[in-house]
Amino acid sequence: MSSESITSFTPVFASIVSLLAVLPIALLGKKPNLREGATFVAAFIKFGLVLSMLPAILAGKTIEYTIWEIVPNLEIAFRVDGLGMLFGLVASSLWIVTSLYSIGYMRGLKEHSQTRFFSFFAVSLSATIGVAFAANLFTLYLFYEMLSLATYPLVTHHQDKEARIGGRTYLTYLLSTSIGFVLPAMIFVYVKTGSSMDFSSDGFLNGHIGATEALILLLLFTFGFAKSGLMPFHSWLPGAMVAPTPVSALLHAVAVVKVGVFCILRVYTGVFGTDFLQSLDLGVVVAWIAAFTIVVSSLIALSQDNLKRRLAFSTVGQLSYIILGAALLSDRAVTGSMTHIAMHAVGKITLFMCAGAVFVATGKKYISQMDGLGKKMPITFAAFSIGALSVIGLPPAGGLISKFYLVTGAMDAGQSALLVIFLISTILNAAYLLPIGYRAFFPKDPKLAAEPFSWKNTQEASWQCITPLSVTAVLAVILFIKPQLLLQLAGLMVGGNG
Amino acid sequence: MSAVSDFPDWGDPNSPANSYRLSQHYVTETIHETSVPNMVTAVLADYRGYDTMFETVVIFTAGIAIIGILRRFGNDDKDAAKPTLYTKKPDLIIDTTCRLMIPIIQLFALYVIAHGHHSPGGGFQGGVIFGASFILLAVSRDLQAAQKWVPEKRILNLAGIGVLIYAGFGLGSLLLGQNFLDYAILHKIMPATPIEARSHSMLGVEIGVAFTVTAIMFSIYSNLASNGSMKEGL
Amino acid sequence: MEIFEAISAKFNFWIYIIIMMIGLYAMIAKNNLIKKLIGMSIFQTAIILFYVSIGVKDGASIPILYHDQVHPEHHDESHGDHSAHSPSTDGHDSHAAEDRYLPELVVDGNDFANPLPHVLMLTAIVVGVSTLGVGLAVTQKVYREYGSIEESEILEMIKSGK
Amino acid sequence: MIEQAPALILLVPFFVSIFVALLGNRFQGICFPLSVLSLIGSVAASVTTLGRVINEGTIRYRLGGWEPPMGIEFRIDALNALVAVAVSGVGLLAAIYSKRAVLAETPDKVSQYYTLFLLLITGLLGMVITGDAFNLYVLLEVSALTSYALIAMGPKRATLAAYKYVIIGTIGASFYLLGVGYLYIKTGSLNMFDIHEQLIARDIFDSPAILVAFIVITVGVWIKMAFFPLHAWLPNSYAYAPTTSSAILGPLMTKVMIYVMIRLTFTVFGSDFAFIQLDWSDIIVWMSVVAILAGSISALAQTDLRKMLSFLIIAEVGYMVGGVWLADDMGLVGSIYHIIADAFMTLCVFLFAGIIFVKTGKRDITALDGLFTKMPLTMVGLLVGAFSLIGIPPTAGFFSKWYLIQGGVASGHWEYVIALLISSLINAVLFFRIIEIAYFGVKPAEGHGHHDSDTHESGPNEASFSMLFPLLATAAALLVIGLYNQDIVAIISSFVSQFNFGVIGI
Amino acid sequence: MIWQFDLIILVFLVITALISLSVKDLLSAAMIFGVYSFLMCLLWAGMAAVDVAFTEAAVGAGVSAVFLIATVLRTSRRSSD
Repeated sequence: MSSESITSFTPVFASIVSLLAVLPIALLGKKPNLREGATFVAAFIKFGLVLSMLPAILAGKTIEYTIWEIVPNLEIAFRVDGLGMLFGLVASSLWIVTSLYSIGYMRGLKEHSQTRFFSFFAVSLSATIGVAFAANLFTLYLFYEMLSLATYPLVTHHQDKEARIGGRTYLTYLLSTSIGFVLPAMIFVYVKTGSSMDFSSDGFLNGHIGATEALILLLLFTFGFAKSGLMPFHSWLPGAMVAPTPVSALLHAVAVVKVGVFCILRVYTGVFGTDFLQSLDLGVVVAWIAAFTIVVSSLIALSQDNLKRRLAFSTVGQLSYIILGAALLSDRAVTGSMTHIAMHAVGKITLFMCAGAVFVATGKKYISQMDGLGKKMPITFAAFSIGALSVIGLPPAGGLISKFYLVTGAMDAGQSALLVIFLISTILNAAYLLPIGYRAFFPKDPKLAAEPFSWKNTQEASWQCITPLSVTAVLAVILFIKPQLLLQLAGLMVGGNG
Repeated sequence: MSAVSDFPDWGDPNSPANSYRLSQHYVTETIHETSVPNMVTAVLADYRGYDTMFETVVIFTAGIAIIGILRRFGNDDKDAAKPTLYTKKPDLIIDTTCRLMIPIIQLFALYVIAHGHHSPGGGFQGGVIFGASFILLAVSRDLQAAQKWVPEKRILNLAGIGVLIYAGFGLGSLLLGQNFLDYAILHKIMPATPIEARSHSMLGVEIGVAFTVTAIMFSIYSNLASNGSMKEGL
Repeated sequence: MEIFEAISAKFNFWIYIIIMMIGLYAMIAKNNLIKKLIGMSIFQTAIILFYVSIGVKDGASIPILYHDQVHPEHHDESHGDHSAHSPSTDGHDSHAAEDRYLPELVVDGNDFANPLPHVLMLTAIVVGVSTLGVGLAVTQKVYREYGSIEESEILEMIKSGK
Repeated sequence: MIEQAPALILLVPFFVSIFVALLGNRFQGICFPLSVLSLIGSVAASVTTLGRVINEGTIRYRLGGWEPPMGIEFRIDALNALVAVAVSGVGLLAAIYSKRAVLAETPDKVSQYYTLFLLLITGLLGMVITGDAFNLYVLLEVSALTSYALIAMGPKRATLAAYKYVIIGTIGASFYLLGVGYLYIKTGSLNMFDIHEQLIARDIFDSPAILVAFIVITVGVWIKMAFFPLHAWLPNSYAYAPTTSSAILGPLMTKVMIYVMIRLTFTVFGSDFAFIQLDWSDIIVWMSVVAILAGSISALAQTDLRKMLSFLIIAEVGYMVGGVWLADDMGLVGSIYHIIADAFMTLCVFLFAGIIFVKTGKRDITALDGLFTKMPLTMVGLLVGAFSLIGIPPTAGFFSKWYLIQGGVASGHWEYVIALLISSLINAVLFFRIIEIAYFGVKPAEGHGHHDSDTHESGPNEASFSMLFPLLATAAALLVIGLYNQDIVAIISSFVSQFNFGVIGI
Repeated sequence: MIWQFDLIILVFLVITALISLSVKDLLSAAMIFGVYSFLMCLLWAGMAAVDVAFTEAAVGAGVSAVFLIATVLRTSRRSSD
């Protein structure tokens, strides 16, 4: 990997631009149009900034900036590399889409406290990008915690009893794991190495700790980043589905959960180093935990009737793919898991936005009520089907690419048994996702089936809702056709030790 | 009960600390450095003058604290606990005796304060005795009678002024460019050599202590005896 | 006889411990608030007794000097021993040896009791009486609020929800 | 005047306290501005001193011009200077807060209140900067007497609590005095540094009297700081005192006692004696583990806001005692840093509790009903304080935990690390309970409520500026202390590095 | 100092301390506490600590006892123990 690095303020600015946007958003609270204008401006600036760094990253460079040495030897520092870039691109681009969507959703439902909503939304994005561009474990942790707290008001937006319980579960899981597991693990690493905990492409723990300690640390980190939804610390995710759908869409399909897996990926590659883990044969342990999660969550998803909850469990399962890929430690598996971050993000956000659009337009939450809705909301359900295909890993959607890499990666790693898992889970995925779209268009009830389709009868949600989900659906297809950019970025990370 | 009961065999208490240079110095050098024959007074008011200043402050604090805790302004006497042994009958013998005794006590108190350099005593002891004379007055007559002499406002002023006198000596030396409470420098504004200045300052300081102690002792008594109302004593 | 000697040599200290234990016991175990304060005073005087006992020297006088207590024959060594500890000389020339008050007077350290513990204990007594005063004031206020100075009764009242 | 700055640290509030006592009855209005001005002066003096200490090393200030050990001296090194800044700073903020609260709670005793308040600060600052063991006792009593009074000025329940505090506080102080007596009998000196030199010169570390002195002093100081089995006096005292009093006592009293413990353990007895010869660190760390857990769990059981916070103080005391006795550099650094951080974060939450009490008249946490809409700025202040107590970056509390845990890991005291983490989690539960109530209201509406508008009845109803300002300033201070922790730690480590523990972390 | 006297006073000290803590009448307790202080003062005078003795005579035997009595009269004279 190229050691060349550029010092630039851009990553910092990319992170804090949305934080700065909070001020105008809060001040313009009385004028919704201007307020959301501010959100958009911030979103586009952010995306532009992230994009502006892309060429340099693709050229094999890294961009660094150190803000502050806060504890001896330990700074708050930013560094953009392939993996960070990939995640940053996904998050910032989807923010634009989601902003549009949330405007439609929030106005459609006339939600209260919209100013607060948009403010914390922006803060969350800051934290997400901060995680993506963090240069060391400490900075990562800082933004990780910030994200947990900033999303709490979003999750509990309704301020009713259900939200209270969901929010309580949410924080209990996230805070207790991060304070209880990650913090001591991090301090242990710090004490053992005495170093700055900068991520490096081949890890920095090698040689500092023994096998037992490494195992304990690995488990602490893996479970500590509970945002990744690995069982048994997954139950916050369905609980958090009480949030308004844009929140679920962006944060729980994209930002929050992806931050969790991103952190785990970072720790595996940047802290332990794949070679070190391989030499200790530790990946297998995590791989099997992930495999277990995949199967179990898929089974649970199958039994859910609430659409958002089903999607939530699906997310739990899909996230474990990513962890599994990382735990397999073969180059292709890691590449697969990195690309899967993007593929799944695009696919799942489509699904969530569809669920939200259905709720806005019809007020329906349960799958059993959606029979025949496809005729009323054709665009929504078309998008939904594409998203489903992507998540399952069928053409013509992007999910296939990443799953392909994961499967071949598993073979590289010699874990043929896991192939069975992939097979089973794919079937299960199909089983819980495909029927929804199918029955929406081809309802069982003959009366509904007999209804003729006509554009005039459609009852789509507002354009602010429909546009974003169409965009992401199209994006899912594009990613299938042209995944090169993602693969290139992922390759940058893996190439170093390949 | 507590840690003290678990004292290990208490080893060697008989080796006194008296041989250390610290106490030797106090004993042998006091006269040279301060010209005060009573070593206790010298150590109290000069070597460890800072301690003593805060000792005065402790008294002062106690006075203010008791006012803060107990004092009731206004007329809400309803829940005041009546003294259980309360008689109003004046007694000729007691009255006369006290009338005779009080001036003598006060005179003695002044002597104790002023002569603290040469004999046992000093501001604190003198102050207590002086305060006791007022207490005696309050006990033998009633609180009102004593209050005529030293009403509450005046008590507080006296106490504050006492502390200020002490601290003023310290501040004086600080303003003259030396460390806080370094009396020797006061010779610049006193008709004395530096060493005598120490002695004189000590006297001044003792007077300050006496003011405070007198005032506060009586203040504590009158608050305690009247349950904070300052109206009727015992 | 040896044991007796040992005890009599230290009995001050033994008795101070006894008194201290009495005081401590009263502070913790007594039920009456005023009794507790009496215990507190006893406890403090015990400590004062301990300090004063430190300062005792066999055959030493009270630590007050009279001008006839001069021992010119000791002048040299005594003077030489201690001049090093005279007050800091930086900044005050006035403290130089020739300016000493009554330079011909030399005091033998063993003739006088140690004044330092006495000074400390003056302070401690003052602190003791202040604490007693404050304690009594608080007691009166407790009585004003609860109408009792028995701890158990007051706790009863609090429990019964007043 | 720079030469005199060390003395001015406490002389300014001291003089002003007397003026307040003299003039306050007649001109009630001047109490507040005088107090604030004097504390500003004190802060300035202590900051100046800190600057000098950093540049020049230890400052020795001889009172009365006498050479120690004859006279009393201030001996200010990095540790005291830092603690003095924290104490005077906390005092200043609490004083500003007092303006309205005093008028609300003890309206007829304003001048007494301010006098006692300033004397308390004087006593605490004196304890911090003095270099004389007996002088420390005197100042301990000054601060103790004032705090008895400040507590007893409160309503009904406070008086009994104050009485208990009088008794237990006196036992603690007397134990300390006794220990000093033992030291004096063996060394003949009262100056802390001189005692240490004498201990070495006479080589009497083996003497049982020194051992007893150590035990007695430590137990005395533990009583004063409410270390767990000896904490009985604290919760009721702080919970029922006037809010202004608990706002100043809660943050400072225990912290200063911890400073005293560190000072005595390291400067007087020396780390060799305390850690190598006695080798009790395991036991004491376990005790602190128990203290942390007991404090946190008791806090969970409380519904009274200030009582809950009082139990948290007990847990925090456990942190610091444990941190010191980890016998590790980072542990000690963490403890000292935590003294400062905890002073401010306790102040923050107690100010919050005070504001709530003054505004609503309720002590219960139900008083917080829907507070986010009613008093948003106050809640911001609380959030920072709460995050700090939980240990969320970048607040000060996170970094103190960071150092403490680092010390625990490095010295292999895993039980301590685990206790810290559990306590953080309990703090999280506690404060999110508060935040939930403030955010959702006591009884949240069933189902999807609150559509169409911001349905909370009344608009913002903030506390007055003089209450809000200190709260927000404290919150800001917490962030600053957190962000600049490295500079603070650098100062601390210049103190810590004198003691050679096995591990050098910095 | 004559240690026999010393011993006698010390023994009396212990006795008065015990009595003042055990009598049920608080007024008597206060008075006996005064006696205790006075004995203490004697003891210190014997130990050449005149200043301390003087102070104790004024404070312990005098003012403290008066304070105690004042409080006893203002509250309750009976004690349960």
